[in-house]
Amino acid sequence: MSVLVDDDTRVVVQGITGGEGKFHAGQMLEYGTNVVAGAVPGKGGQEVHGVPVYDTVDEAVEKEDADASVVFVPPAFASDAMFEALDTDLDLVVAITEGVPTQDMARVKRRLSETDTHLIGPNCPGLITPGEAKLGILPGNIFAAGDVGLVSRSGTLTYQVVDNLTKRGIGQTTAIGIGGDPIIGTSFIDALELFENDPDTKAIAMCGEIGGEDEEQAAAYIDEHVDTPVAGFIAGRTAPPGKRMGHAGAIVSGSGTGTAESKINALNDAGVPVGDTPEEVADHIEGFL
Amino acid sequence: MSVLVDDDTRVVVQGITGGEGKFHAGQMLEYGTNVVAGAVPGKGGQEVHGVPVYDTVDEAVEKEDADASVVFVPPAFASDAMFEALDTDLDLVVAITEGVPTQDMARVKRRLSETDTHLIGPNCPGLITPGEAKLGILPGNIFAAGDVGLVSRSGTLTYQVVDNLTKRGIGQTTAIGIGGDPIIGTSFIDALELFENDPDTKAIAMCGEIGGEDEEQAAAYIDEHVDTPVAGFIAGRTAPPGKRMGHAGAIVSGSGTGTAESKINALNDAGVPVGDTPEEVADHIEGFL
Amino acid sequence: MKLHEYQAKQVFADAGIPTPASTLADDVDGVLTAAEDIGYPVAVKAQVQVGGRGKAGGIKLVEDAEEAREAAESILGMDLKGYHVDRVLVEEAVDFTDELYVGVTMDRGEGKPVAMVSTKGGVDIEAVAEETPEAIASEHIDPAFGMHPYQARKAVYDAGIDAHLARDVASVLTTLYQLWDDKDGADAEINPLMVTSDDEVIAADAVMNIDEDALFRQPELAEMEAEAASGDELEQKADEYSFDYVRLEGNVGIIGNGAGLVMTTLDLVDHYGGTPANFLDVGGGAKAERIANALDMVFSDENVDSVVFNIFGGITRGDEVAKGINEALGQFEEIPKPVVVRLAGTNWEAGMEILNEDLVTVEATLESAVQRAVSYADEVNQ
Amino acid sequence: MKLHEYQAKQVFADAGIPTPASTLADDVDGVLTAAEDIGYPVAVKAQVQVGGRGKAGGIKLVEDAEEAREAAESILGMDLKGYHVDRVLVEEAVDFTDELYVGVTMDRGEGKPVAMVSTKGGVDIEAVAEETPEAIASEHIDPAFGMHPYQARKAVYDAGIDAHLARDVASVLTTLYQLWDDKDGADAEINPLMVTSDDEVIAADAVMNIDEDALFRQPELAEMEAEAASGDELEQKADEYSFDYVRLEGNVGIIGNGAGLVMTTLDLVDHYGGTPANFLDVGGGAKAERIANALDMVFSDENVDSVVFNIFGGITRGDEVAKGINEALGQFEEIPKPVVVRLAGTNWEAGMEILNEDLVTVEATLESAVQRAVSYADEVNQ
Repeated sequence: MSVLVDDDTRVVVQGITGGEGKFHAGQMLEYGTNVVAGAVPGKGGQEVHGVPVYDTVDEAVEKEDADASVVFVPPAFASDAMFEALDTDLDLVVAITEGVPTQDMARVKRRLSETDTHLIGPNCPGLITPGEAKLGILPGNIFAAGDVGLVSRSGTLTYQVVDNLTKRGIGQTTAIGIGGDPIIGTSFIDALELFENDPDTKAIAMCGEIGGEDEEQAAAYIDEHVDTPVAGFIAGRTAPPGKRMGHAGAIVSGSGTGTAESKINALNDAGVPVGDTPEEVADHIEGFL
Repeated sequence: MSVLVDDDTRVVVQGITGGEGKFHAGQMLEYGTNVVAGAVPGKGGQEVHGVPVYDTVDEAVEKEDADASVVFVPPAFASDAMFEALDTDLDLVVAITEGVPTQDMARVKRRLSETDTHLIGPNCPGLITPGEAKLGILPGNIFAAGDVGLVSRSGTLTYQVVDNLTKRGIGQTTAIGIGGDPIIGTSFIDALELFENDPDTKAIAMCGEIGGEDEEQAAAYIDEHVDTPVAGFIAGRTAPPGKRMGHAGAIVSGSGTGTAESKINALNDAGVPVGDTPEEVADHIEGFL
Repeated sequence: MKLHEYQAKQVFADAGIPTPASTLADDVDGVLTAAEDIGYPVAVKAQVQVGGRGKAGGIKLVEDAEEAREAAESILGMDLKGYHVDRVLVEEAVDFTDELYVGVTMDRGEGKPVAMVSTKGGVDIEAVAEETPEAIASEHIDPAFGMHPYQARKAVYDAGIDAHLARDVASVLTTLYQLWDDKDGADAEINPLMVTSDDEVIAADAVMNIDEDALFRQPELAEMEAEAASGDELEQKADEYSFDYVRLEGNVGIIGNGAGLVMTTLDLVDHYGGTPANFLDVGGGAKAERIANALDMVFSDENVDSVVFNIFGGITRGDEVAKGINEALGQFEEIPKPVVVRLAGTNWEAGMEILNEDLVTVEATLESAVQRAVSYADEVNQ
Repeated sequence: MKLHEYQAKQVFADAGIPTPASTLADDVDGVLTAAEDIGYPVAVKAQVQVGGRGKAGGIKLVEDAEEAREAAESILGMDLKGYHVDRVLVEEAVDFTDELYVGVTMDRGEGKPVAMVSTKGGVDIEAVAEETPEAIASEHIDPAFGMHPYQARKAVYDAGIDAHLARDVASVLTTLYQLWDDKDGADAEINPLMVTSDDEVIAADAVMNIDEDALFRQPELAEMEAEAASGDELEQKADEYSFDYVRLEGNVGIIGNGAGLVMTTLDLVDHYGGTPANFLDVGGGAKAERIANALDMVFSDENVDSVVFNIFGGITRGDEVAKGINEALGQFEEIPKPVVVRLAGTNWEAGMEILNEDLVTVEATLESAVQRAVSYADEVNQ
């Protein structure tokens, strides 16, 4: 019924005593997520929303059998929190934090490559298996359980596309916001592979944006390895070359790759229809089901 | 007939233009080793003993198809040379250099653990498959081809034991001096595994010394995994506790492990007879054959 | 954040990379004094954050005081691609025989730093990369271990740098990588790294971009940033408000939350026949004041004829957004430009309830909101 | 290479680890002046490279000038386990409520650094490690990434350090690791890390061993080494010659090449009923002069009654060894102690040819050489 998370996922929230951590831990619990612990150095022994807080992730795993974490830790300490989670051998780490220095992420990614952990983010809204669990900050009420896997580099654009789907009665197996930073844990390809191997995912929506070559690489991967039908969307068609648009990733260098055109062409060549509007993406998905 | 090296091994000598590198490259060639290249930054284009020198290991591999290297580079640059060899995906790297800082070796070992390369040393005499090839500084004339695998932490002690064997007409498949430093590439266990899997090695001689717990661990490994008969020797029985004896490794901490007694007991418990003198080791080996 | 040339050169020189003698000047007398001290010929170089300064007349090589005065007068105060030049770098003119390139950047695809060397310096290196990629030797750096000495040498040998220069170029590359690493660089480049007639290398230009997300731990560089600010007035204002903002040529003002959604809004404006006036991302969790600031920004742009306000709440709450809109628009006797609002996601119902529909046009979907804003802008221009 | 306490404390203090006020003194007046400046009570601590100074009378706590004078007079000049005390550290006496332990070392088995914290400070930590290993929290450090901040905290929490001290202890451990890393430490320890009555932590002792193989890149520490040298006269001489040398209690002098072979020679001396007087490794590739120095060393030891010289040549050449022996022994009218020589390996035949058999006894095997040397020594003692 889903990838990466379900109602068995046991979540530790790193930074649960901070403003965002506390708020979203509450939201996750309310959604039904199995939040079993918090981890905040120096706050061991406290409780937040009735959830016990430990000084270290290790202790949270040992005492509460957590297998996933969500990181709400300020940027200066976020890579340390990710290393702590990776070194503790969690199955899944979701880093919400925005503004993690790129060189920190290069080191995290290096460590990640040696582990079996899935890291989502950073600078991402997280992921959700509707009706079961959400890890992150996505607004749960716009999602519905169903057959579509969704993967997106952008947070609010994800919500937009999901909204278009849900309003037509098309639900989701899992929706993953992989984040827009230059270096992220889980790539489009990783997510596509997960959805391709999930028997319940009947169609995939993939939302990219200008900058980098991840969408081009994903297109090549789809061509070779993905049988599940995919519909695409690329944000930033009208962005002028050389301008940075919010995300570190959303910059067009002006050369051949990284442009909306290059990405759309690559996806089309791989048999992936790309919508001009989020509505059109929903049209394509509806056509697949 | 051997492990790790034979007459097909294609060797690049790192530091071939230095005093030791040049001398021992000549000795290796004279022994019949297939020395195909040297690598010394800034000396590309030169020749040493008729062997072409390249600026980088990468180029030596590309042009001469080298698959092993021997490192004769001063201690300050030795870990860099080892990283270069490891990053070039050689099958075998033999580091002769003595005096490599321990923290440098910890980083090299970390990198090594991610590769399929065998690193011998540092601070070792190298290894030899008698009659085929020697990589290092061992005096070739004392060795003879035969059935015994030899592994030793010490250089000259290796020669002593080999001498005792050869003089009785007992030859060697391969003799490996793994080096006496606190952190080394190939351990006793790695070497024992290689010999165990070599059908031509009918007996193994293992020369350890005080300090560390490698011999104890090797004993446990032999007990579980090694069917080939092993005879042992432990140097340093009379060393007083707390004194450092030459090798960084050859220090007895004074507590339970690391002493000659603890090592000899562990080996005996694993069914390995330990000789009081090198002659007695040869007696045991002769008994096995 | 991009350092000015003079700042980057100072950083490089402090780390031991050879750079030409130079002095910053902000008036003609300063230029003349500096040139006298350094000795003619000197280059007079506009210090603005924009490429192609030479072609645009922002760099002049001068032989004597008269030429220096002319150059200073023409460059200081000039408008260079929209940037006002108020400082120039007066720099020793280097007599060179060859121009090399060295650079360090993050290869985001690999997730690894990459160090680059080329003998094709002094020209647009991106063009070289596209036309003759083999002319640039590159070494990926393992983020766990940093650049090994052998890698600097390997890049230099692979690039085909002359043997007698190899050691010096490798040393410059090593220092450049270390700077990039220590100072949280995004890119660090020397183009050209000049080779002088007596076979020394010297950094004739210096580029250093810093990862803005890391400025919190680079206090010295963060101070430079304050000094470096320049360019478009509205973009400066956006900096103050810390909005992600890009000014464009069109007339439909756009405000939204999240880069992907804002870009999509731009794309839809285009799709429905309009032209976007800007990209403005208020970010996540914006409160009322921030919303008001965003409206202020867009109203300040005289090109804007209508505004589309597109919020899909995740962390951002619809009620806060509505409050901000009400506050910002409540100040006006007459709303300066028509504002179309579309709220969705977290607390959107609460937002809709609060929102004063006398001040704005409300639309239920992204598509209809954009269409409405485009048609408002069209009306103004009829 | 082990730093003196006062040196290690200086290194720690420079890095920001809190240490008690202290002054080094080499005479009684110096002690009194220092104690006056610091304020009584103070500790007077012998600065010698040996453990168990307190029990041996090398550390005294004094309350006033009279006690300080007594302590200074008794400690300065004393012989402490064979080491002559010529300097003392006069140190503020810290009023403590608790004693902790923090340390960093290389776990050679794992090939990784390990950081350790314990609430059982102030005692022999090796005994704690053996008896109650669970009382020491340890974190292995990945040599690729260094110690992450979370690891310092984790070690502190795992050790059960009180919550209100956790941040300070983690900070000390972080600094200690960084020092260990930057300065090529072998071990770095603070035992005890005292907790004062107002809940501050302070390093009451300081241990820092430096990897001798890395001294080439630690010039400041290498200078300290020169200053720190002390102890046995012959061991000092060995330092000058850069021999690996250990003085023992017996009467058979031993010279060889390679630690393993020399140890084996010691073992065989024991095996054949003798007692080794020393361990002396001339290392690889020794030339004639070095061989002569080695003989000089062993002859200088009055306990030595006979010498066994055991060389198995790899890099070391038999002819060079023989030349060195001839030169060294040729100076004597009468050879002071009988020397048995065994040469094997590289150029051993050439060595045997050169060797002057009037000066030495030659044996063909290790076993026979050792047996001969033991019997010579026995003869002397009959």
